[in-house]
Formats: sequence, structure tokens, C-alpha cells
Amino acid sequence: MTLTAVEKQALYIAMVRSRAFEEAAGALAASGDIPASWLSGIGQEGTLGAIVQLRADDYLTITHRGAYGFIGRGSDPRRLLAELLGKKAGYCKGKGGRHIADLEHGILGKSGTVGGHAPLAIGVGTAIQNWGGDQVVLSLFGEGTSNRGTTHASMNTAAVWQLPVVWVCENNGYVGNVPASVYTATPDIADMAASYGMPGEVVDGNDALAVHDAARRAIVRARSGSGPSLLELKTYRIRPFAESATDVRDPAEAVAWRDRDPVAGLRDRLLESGELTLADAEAVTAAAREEMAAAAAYARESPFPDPAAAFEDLYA
Amino acid sequence: MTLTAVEKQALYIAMVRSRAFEEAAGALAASGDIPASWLSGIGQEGTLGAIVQLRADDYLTITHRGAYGFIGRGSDPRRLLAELLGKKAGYCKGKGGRHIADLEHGILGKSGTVGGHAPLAIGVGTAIQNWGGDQVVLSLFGEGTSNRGTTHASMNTAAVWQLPVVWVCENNGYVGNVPASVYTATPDIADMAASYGMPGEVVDGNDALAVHDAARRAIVRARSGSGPSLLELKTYRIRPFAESATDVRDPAEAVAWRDRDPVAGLRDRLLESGELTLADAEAVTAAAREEMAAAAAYARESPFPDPAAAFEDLYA
Amino acid sequence: MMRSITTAQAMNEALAEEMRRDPAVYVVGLGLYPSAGESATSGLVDEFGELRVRSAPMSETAIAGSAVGAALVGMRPVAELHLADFAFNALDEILSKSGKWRYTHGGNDGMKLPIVFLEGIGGYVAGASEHSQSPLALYWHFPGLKIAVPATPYDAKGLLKTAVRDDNPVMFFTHKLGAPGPVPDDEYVVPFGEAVVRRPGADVTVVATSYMVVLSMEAAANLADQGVDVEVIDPRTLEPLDIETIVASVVKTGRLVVVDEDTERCGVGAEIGAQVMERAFTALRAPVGRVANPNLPVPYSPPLEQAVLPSITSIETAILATLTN
Amino acid sequence: MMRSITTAQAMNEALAEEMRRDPAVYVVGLGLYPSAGESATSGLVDEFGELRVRSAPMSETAIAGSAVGAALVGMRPVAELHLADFAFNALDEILSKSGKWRYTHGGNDGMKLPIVFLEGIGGYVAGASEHSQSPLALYWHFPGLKIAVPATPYDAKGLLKTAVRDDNPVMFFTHKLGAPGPVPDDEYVVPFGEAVVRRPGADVTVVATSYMVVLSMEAAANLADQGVDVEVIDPRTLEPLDIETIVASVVKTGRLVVVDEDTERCGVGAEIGAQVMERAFTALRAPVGRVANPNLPVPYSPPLEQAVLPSITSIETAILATLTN
Ligand SMILES: Cc1ncc(C[n+]2csc(CCOP(=O)(O)OP(=O)(O)O)c2C)c(N)n1
Ligand SMILES: Cc1ncc(C[n+]2csc(CCOP(=O)(O)OP(=O)(O)O)c2C)c(N)n1
Ligand SMILES: [Mg+2]
Ligand SMILES: [Mg+2]
Repeated sequence: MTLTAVEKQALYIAMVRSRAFEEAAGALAASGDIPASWLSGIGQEGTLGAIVQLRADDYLTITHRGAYGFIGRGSDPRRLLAELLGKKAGYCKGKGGRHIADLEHGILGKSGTVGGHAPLAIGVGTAIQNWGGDQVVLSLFGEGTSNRGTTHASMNTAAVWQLPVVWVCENNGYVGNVPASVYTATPDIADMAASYGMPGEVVDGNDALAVHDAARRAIVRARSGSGPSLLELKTYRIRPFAESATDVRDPAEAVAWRDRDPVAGLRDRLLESGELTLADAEAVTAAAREEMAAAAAYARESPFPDPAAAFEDLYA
Repeated sequence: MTLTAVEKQALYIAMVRSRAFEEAAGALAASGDIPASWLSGIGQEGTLGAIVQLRADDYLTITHRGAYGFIGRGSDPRRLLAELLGKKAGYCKGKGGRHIADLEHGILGKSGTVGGHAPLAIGVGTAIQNWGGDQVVLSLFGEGTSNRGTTHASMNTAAVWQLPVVWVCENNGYVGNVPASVYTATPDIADMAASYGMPGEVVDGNDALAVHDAARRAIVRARSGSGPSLLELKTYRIRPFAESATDVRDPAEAVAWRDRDPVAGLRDRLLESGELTLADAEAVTAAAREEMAAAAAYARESPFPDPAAAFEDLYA
Repeated sequence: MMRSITTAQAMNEALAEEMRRDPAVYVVGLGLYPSAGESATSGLVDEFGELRVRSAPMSETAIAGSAVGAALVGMRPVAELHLADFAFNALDEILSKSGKWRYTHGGNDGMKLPIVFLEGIGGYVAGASEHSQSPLALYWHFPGLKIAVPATPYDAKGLLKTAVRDDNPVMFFTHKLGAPGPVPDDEYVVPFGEAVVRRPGADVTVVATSYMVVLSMEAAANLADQGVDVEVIDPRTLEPLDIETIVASVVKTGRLVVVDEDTERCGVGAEIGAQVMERAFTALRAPVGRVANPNLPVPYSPPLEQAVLPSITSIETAILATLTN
Repeated sequence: MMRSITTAQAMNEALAEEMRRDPAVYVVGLGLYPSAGESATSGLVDEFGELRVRSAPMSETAIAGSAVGAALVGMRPVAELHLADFAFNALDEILSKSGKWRYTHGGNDGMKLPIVFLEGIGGYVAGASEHSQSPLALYWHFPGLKIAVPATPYDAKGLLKTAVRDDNPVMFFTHKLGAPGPVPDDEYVVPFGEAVVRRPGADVTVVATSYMVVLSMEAAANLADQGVDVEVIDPRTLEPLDIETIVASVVKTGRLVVVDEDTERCGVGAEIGAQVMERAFTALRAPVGRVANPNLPVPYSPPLEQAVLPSITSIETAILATLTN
């Protein structure tokens, strides 16, 4: 199934908005407005190829990195940035910071432990199955996170119960400054799928259309009740592990991967095929930057919560 | 490499002694001498094909089931049974019960949580590697236990570090009364090996010679520094999950598996090949029964620990 | 009508009733079918099917974590973790993904986590160090969890129904021991945060939960023969804790002993003692007594286990000590 | 000679010295090389190589559990778990496979578990609920672990060397905050179980560990201006606890406040309060004050975090409250 021009444009817009959001967040981290740090997803926006095709009633579990999950699902950048700045108007009233939930858009919160989301994903799959619904849950994780026991136990359970989960490993080759060869024994995380008798596929994660295509198959499979799949997106994190961290990776790597920038890559292909004009491309970027600048201003001007709010929200 | 007649006889003797131990322990459980219960390994003695070829300085991590690990390594049945009866003369002075350690024979203790041993095994492998030794650690686990995150994280780590660990999954098809299809998505646990780029092999677990052969290859590999392997022994537990538990499995299954009894199976083959005489076989069985009866008597007559001993042994 | 049934039967009834009442309620745990022998989940699969009585792979992490995910999207899971000892494998899921999750996310969009975690506790059965623990303080220490510790089949049923209906994660602990007891035929619930005075008395207040109530009642009966009048209070839930009832009793008796099967350090006795000191300092005529495991793993051998876990004798001794102080 | 160095540098020195002294000592943890920035393990790989400075796959379970296995066969592992929040994934390994293992096995054949678990603790850095915890009571509650909680680079170095040489599992907690401090060039160790009186005083005893010592010293200085003479005691290790020094102080002052960054319920304050009550009931002239996290996850936003975690002001208020009581 090929995408229509409109669908491709929508995907491109999501990627550009995500990139612009990341840049705004990075700037707010650099200026000290974000009291903690920011873990940039720049370079990994190809994952949006999978995310944008979720239905409004589908679910997504995110990782610690980037904001494309939120942007792709339709979350409000103003409330996202307000949360990162610890403001009352944030999605979690300032209590969560990077730990953001947007239940309205099917994003159930962020675990502080990486790999904490996988067991939650099978719970969402359980609910869908019990209701007899045809939603899916897309569950992201890093290749380092594949090491954790939660990943294994959750994939196994999803396979045994034939849950509508699409597992998406974003393999950016590093845990912090440590290269993958130091913590995974095989080059492909997709190999894990064999343990659970489910399809496993390696995809060029920087080719958003390739990601879209592979994810479509996995989503169709999950939606039709045929069970989980595992996609591994090979990609690269352009920024340091966190904005506050020092990068000791070989800079030549980043240079090479910049040439394969997923956002620019899709733009060039759409320009070439005529599905996007240069003027449109520029307008999209300008609009996204403006939107995110406004969101940043909103977040900065927004008030901090009252200290008394610290004593609310523990119990429902 | 084929086994000499003497080696085969030694293996057979270990299996017979193990079976006799199990029968003695089962009787002590039935009579109430064991204050808790006993998890019988009857039917799974084929695993001794792997265990008996360990060197005196190798290590073994056991499971919650059976005693063949101890018997195969040379532990004293009297102290084993004394421990199961909570007596002072036991390997753990009565503090452990089924949780037995015999450091002298390279058995480091028993975890109350299944799957608790796998991380310990990679620690032992770490030590061997750091010392530059050529020992191996053989690590047993059930197929149900393969579900746990510890199993995955430990196998992955062993593979990344190329540790001298031989993983041996005893697949007896059940977790309690629940058949494997309810908790594992593929029929073969050996498939997990692919995730870690290590060899994985399915073996007839009731054929002790086949187990010996497969384990030999894995042990040689580990000893030579080439890293871990995974063996899956297909077998069956003849007794209920625990002596205190009710068995709701189809009795026809046990009947079929009894025909494939690993102890009788090896005996018949050795009789056929002339490597064992009927008289020898009978003598071996009689001696084992006598040994275990004496051990049971020793354990029963042995004193309980003084209550004051409860306050010792917390810290070294 | 009253019948005498076991705690497991009482819980089984509670689960069946709640599952009939609300289709969002389901049970997930290890080896839930086919089962032999009586447990809180026995037979439920026959009425409710395999989707609502989910036999899970052998991973406490998956069982507890999946409950969180399902709760977040509107289900009401009951996660059967078997023994508290095994649940150590799921503490990130229970402590951080359940207890702290709502607060962390500021209650986003009315977030709720209606989960019941079932855990068996207790020793006295030669279970040794990893099948005998009662780690109540572990859970009470962390924020966001409610904690039910029934001592009778009646309370087990009534509190479990309340737990299932609560919109927050509830740790539900049941002891391996305990006698059958009267349970009405008619439906009822037991609210959280309401202690029961199991035995009124004037001389010393004893606070105990779960199986410790049984031992404390026996100790109190023995001491009554010696003319010591013990009041035994069973809080039934630790979180919320009915501290008012406890404080009122201590104001009356001036003396308090907390009996707890868990290890003593940073335990239930320390906390209840601290709260009582904060609220009724001048009423206390003796230091708060603590009867608990003296910070040891539970040993296997029966004479050792008896030496480590609270006993009728050690409770009596502690009560008498507060009187001579 | 003294230099002023950070806690991370002090720990780095301790590890290097101990690794030189004893080839059985090795470090294992997540992402130990290549690293950027200063940590307790920085640069060790250059001197000791990749076998003794093991970069592990991303599993706290594997890191902690492998340390147990290696310790059982004669190694002396230092397991770097990064943050206490992440170590929830390894609690079965730490609580049951380390703390209880020796006792469970009756000390079989002289079994020893010389392991150091390094965990970062503490808030005040907008880390939110899962990067800010200080779960000291969690570990103190369970048997068999020793617990070091240094407040200064000096103690961090000296206690870490003692920890590495101890034949038992030691939980070693260091706070995210803390200033550089003087550390001698010459080798030294700090023994376990010896409290330090950070500031002598006659009116109230304050017990604090780790970063809470810093805040308590400031509170004490402020109150000194108001004529309140506060004694600040830093136990340095919770297990073993130097209760004698604390009790002697309370016998002198009659008043005790325990300052603890961890959640209050079943916390360090409850335990120290209970022990003091048991040993010096008549000396106590006011209820033991507890300054701690009021049983909430640590919120992200700085004003909220300030409201939840102990502050100089909240410590002063608690001290004054014990005086008016
Ligand atoms: C259980 C746990 N251990 C460690 C950490 C610290 N940590 C945060 S992100 C991260 C790296 C994860 O690597 P990967 O899954 O490859 O994701 P990436 O950062 O590369 O996107 C680590 C180790 C954590 N948050 N949780
Ligand atoms: C973490 C944990 N969960 C549950 C249990 C209870 N339990 C003891 S043995 C066992 C079955 C394990 O199945 P398997 O690994 O197949 O071994 P088998 O009993 O079949 O030999 C279970 C679930 C446990 N001991 N530890
Ligand atoms: Mg990565
Ligand atoms: Mg099995």
C-alpha cells in the first residue's frame, strides 16, 4: 500500500514539527529554563513513520528520548514545554517534568526506569483484547533497553497471549557513550523475535517511508488479532545522550549520519517526486518554528505551581 | 568422543543413587519428617549426563527441583537429608531446608525465587574469566523459568562477555499443572539462543548419553574461552509439582514417559551392550537404596539445632 | 445467614461477586488454571473464561506491570503474585509504576490505577527465608499504595471487595495460616481505615494485624488469667491507618505493644510507635514495645523459626515488660 | 597533607587503592567506559583493564546478581547501580540473594558475600519521582546488609575502603549534592558503626546522614543565633548503628529530631526514635521529631520539590517544636 501525497505531507509535517520542538526544548535546556536536562531525539524522527498511522483510539508507550511520540499523536507543545519547565500548565502540573502522560492521546506516562513501559504495554494489550476492540499499542524502546528483563518477559507474554502490540526498537547504537557491541551480543535486536515466534524485521529507521511501510504490516497484523511483531529501526542519535552530557563518540559518525537526516531525507524525496514544493517545505518549517517559539514563550511565562499543590494528586 | 564403559557405569551409578535419594526424600516428605514439602526430580535424572562430567573445580547452579545436582557432584546424602529435616547436621545447619549450598562441591546455594540463579552464574563466570581459569559453570533452569527476565538478562550478559557458562534448560513441559503452551510462545526454549548469538540445541533429556554428548560440546566450548551455549533437555516430571501438591495432568502422559525412564533406559542400553551385567545393575540399585536408607536414618536421628543458633550466621 | 469458610473461599467469593458486578474486573497471575486445591482464584475460569482469568507466563514483572497498563486504560486488574517473597521481582512495577505513577503525572486527565495486588505472607510453615516473609513495612514505606491486612475470612472478603472498588493500587496481604470463620451470605463490604477492637481492655494496648491478631488474642487470654487486661486492636488496613482508635486506646491504657511478623527495623511497630508518640506523648507510661522478627531471615528448621518469629510467649513477655517499666 | 576533592574523586581514589591492594576487587556497572565527566569509576579502566572494570549490559539484575555469584567464589565486587531508583530492578538480588543468602545457607563452608553496592540518592535536582529517591529504610528494613551513608568526601573515601574490605554486602549511598572537602593524602579507613558529633550542643540532639547533615548544620547555625544549642550527630553507617552515641546525646539534651530525606513512614526517624525510646524513655522530654519526606513521590518542579523535601527551615521548625513541647 503506497501512501498518498497528502499522507506523506502529513508525515513530513509531523517530522518537521517534532524537530522544531526538539530544537526549542534544547534551547530551553541550554538556557537553564528546564531545571533538569533534556534527552534529544534529533535524528530519530523516522520513528514518526510508525507513529503517525496510529488511530486516535490507539495507544503509544514512549521512551525517555525525544518528543516525537507526543508530537505525532497530537499533544499540545505548549503544555509539553510548560511541563518540562515545571509549570502548573504542564501536562502533569509540573510534577512530572520529562515524565509526561497525555491520556487523551493514548500516552500513558513515562517510566523513570528504561524498560518500564514494556509491561505496561502488555497490560494495554490485555485491555484491548478483553474489550474485543481492534486498537493496537505501539511500544517503543531503545536497543540498550532490550537488555532488560522487562523487555523479554513482556514480549514473551505478548506472544503467548497474542496481544495487539507492535514492539518498536529504536536502535541508535549507543547507551550513553557506550557502543552497542559492549552490551548486545548480536547486531540485530530483531533476532529476539524468534524466541517468541513472532515476526521480527530490521528497518532503516532514518527512512520514514520504510518505517511507515514495515509498521503498517505490523499494525495490520496486530489489529486483526494475529498478535505482536518486532520492528528494529536502525538509527542514530545526533545529540549527546542528554543535553547536559559530554559526547565522546567519534564526531565523524554524527557527520555521516547527518547526511542521512530523516527529516531532510523525506523532504528531498517529496521534492523530487513533486509531492512537495520548495515553498511548501519552507512554509512548513517556518510555521513549525513559529509554533514552537510561541510554545516556549508560553511555557516561560506560565506560572509555577503553588507549593501547596505538592500535597495533591497522590490518590484518585 | 565416546564414553568408556567405566564412564558409562559411573553415570549410571549417579543416576541410580539420585533416584534412590529422591525416593528416600519422597518417603520422608510423606511421613511428615520433612516439615515443608519436597519437589521431586524423578524422571529428570538424564540431566546427570551433563553434571557428571564437570570437573571438581567447576561450578553448578541448581534449581528448586530434585537432588541430582548434589548427588552428581558428590555431596553427602546424610547432610542433604539432615538439612531437609531441619537438623543441625545439615549443610545449612537446618536454616535452609530445600535451600542447600555445598560450596565444597561448587554448588553455591538455592534461590527461593526461580530464575534467581542465572545472574549468580554469570558472576561465577566473571570470576573464572578474571582469574584466567578454565573452569565452567553449568546453570540449570526450568522452561517456565525461561520466562523470567533474569534468564534473558543473564544469557545476554554471558554472551556479551563470552563467559564460560553452559545454560541447561530442563523442559519438563509444565509449571505446576499448567502446560508450557500457556506460558511459552514457541515449543523450543533453545530458540532463545539466537538472540544472543550462541549455540542452542534441543536434546532428548531422558537419554543421558545424548545429554552427555551435547553437554560435552558445550563444556569444551566454554572451557576453551569460546563462550556460552544453551542446551534444552526435553523431559518430564513423573511426580506432582511437589509431593504436597495434587496432580491434575493427564495420567496417560506419565505412563508414556515412564516407558522412557532415563534410569531404566540407560540400564537397558548398558545391559544390551554388555557394559553392565544384570548382577551389577542389581547391586548398584541395592547399594544405593541401602546408602539412602542409612542417610534417612541418620537424618531422622540427628538432633535439631539449638534455638539460640537462630541468632548466628547472619554476617560473616 | 452465616457460614464458616476459609480466607481463600471468602476471597474467592469476593472476586466472583466483583467480577459479576463489573466487567472491567479481571484476574491475572501465575498458574491460575488448571489448578488443584482451593485458592482465591479456584474455579473462576469456569464462570469468567480465560480472558478474565489470565494464566500468565512466569514473570511477576509481567503480571504486575500488565496490571498497571490495563488499569491505566480502564480495567480493574487483580494481580495474583502468590507470595510476597516472589513479588520482589516486581517492585519497580509496584512501587514506581503503581504507587507513584498518578502523582508523578499530576493525575493527568483523571488518571486512576485501580489495581489489587494479592500477596501471601507469613511463616510458621518451614518455608525458609524466601517463602516466609511478611514485608508490610516495605510497602508502607513507599507512597501511593493502600494496604489491607485482613485477620479473618470476614475481613478478607469485605476488604477485598473494597479493594477491587478502590481507584488506587491496593496491596492485599493474606497469611498462610488462619482458621475458617463466619462469613454472612449477604453481600457486605468492609471499609478501609476502620480498626476493630478485637478485645477491650484497660491495662495495655496491643496492635496487631493478620495472623498476629490470632497470637495476640491468645496471649491476651493467658494474661487475663493473671489479671492483666489487654486491649487488642486490629487496624485491618495500614494505609489508611485508623490512628485515632489506637491513640484513644493508648490514652486510656498508657501502654502500647505492637506485634508484627515482619522484621523489626523500620517496621510497623516503629511507625505506629512514632505516630503514637507524636500524638499522645504524655499518655505513654512506658516505651512502646515491639514484638517482631529480630531482623533475621526466617530460618527453616521449626525450632529456629519459633525462636525468630513472634510467639504467644514473646507477646506475653513484651506486654508484661511494658507493665513493669 | 590535605587536599579538597569531591566525593566522586574520593571514591575514585578509594576504589583505585583497593583494586591495587587486592586483585579480587573489581567494579561492574552500566556504562563504565568510555565515560565522560567525573565519577567514582572514571579512568579506572585505564589502569585495571576491562575485566576488572566491567561495562555491563543494561540490566541492574545482571549487575547485582553477577556480583553475588562472583563474591560467592572469592571475588570482591563493587556493583555500580547508578541510582537507587534503578536498583528497584535488582531488589531480589540485593535483598534475598545478598542480604539473606549467608544466613539461609547457615554460613555453609564459611560462605562470604563481600559485595559493595553503590547507589546514588537524593533530590533537589529536579530529578522527579524516579531519579530522586533516598530509600534508606528499604534496605535497613531487611536483614543482612550493612549500610554506609557518608556525608563528606573524607567519609566517602574512608567508608568505601572499609566497605570493600568487609566480608558482607554493603549498601553504599552517595548523594547527588555535596561540596568538595578535605581528604588526606595518606591512606586511612573509616570504621563502620562510629558516629561523629558534627556539632556539640546542649539543647536538642539532631541525627542526620548524607546531605541532611549539611542542611542540619545550617539549621543549627541559624538557631545558635537564637540561642538554641543544637548537637548534630552523623551516624555515618546505619547498619551497624552507633546507637550509644545517640542515646548519650539524648540523655544529655532530652530532645531528639531525626532528619531524613527518605519518606517518613517506617523510615529512619521512626526506627531511631523507637530505639531511643526503648533505651532512654525517661530522658525524653518531648516526642521525637521527624523531618522527612511526608510520604510523597518527589515532584519535579522546584517549588514543589522544596515543599516536599527537608529544608533548613523545616528542620529549624522541627527543632523549635521539640523545645516548646
Ligand atoms: C533501569 C534503568 N537503568 C538505567 C537508567 C539510566 N538510563 C537512562 S537512559 C539510558 C540509556 C538507554 O539506552 P537505550 O535503550 O539504547 O536508549 P537511548 O538512550 O540510546 O535512546 C540509561 C542507561 C534508567 N533510566 N533506568
Ligand atoms: C519468582 C518466583 N515465582 C514463582 C515461584 C513459585 N514456583 C516455584 S517452582 C515454580 C515452577 C517453575 O517452573 P519450571 O521452571 O518449568 O520448573 P519445574 O517446576 O517445572 O521443574 C514456580 C512457579 C518462585 N519460586 N519464584
Ligand atoms: Mg540506544
Ligand atoms: Mg517445567
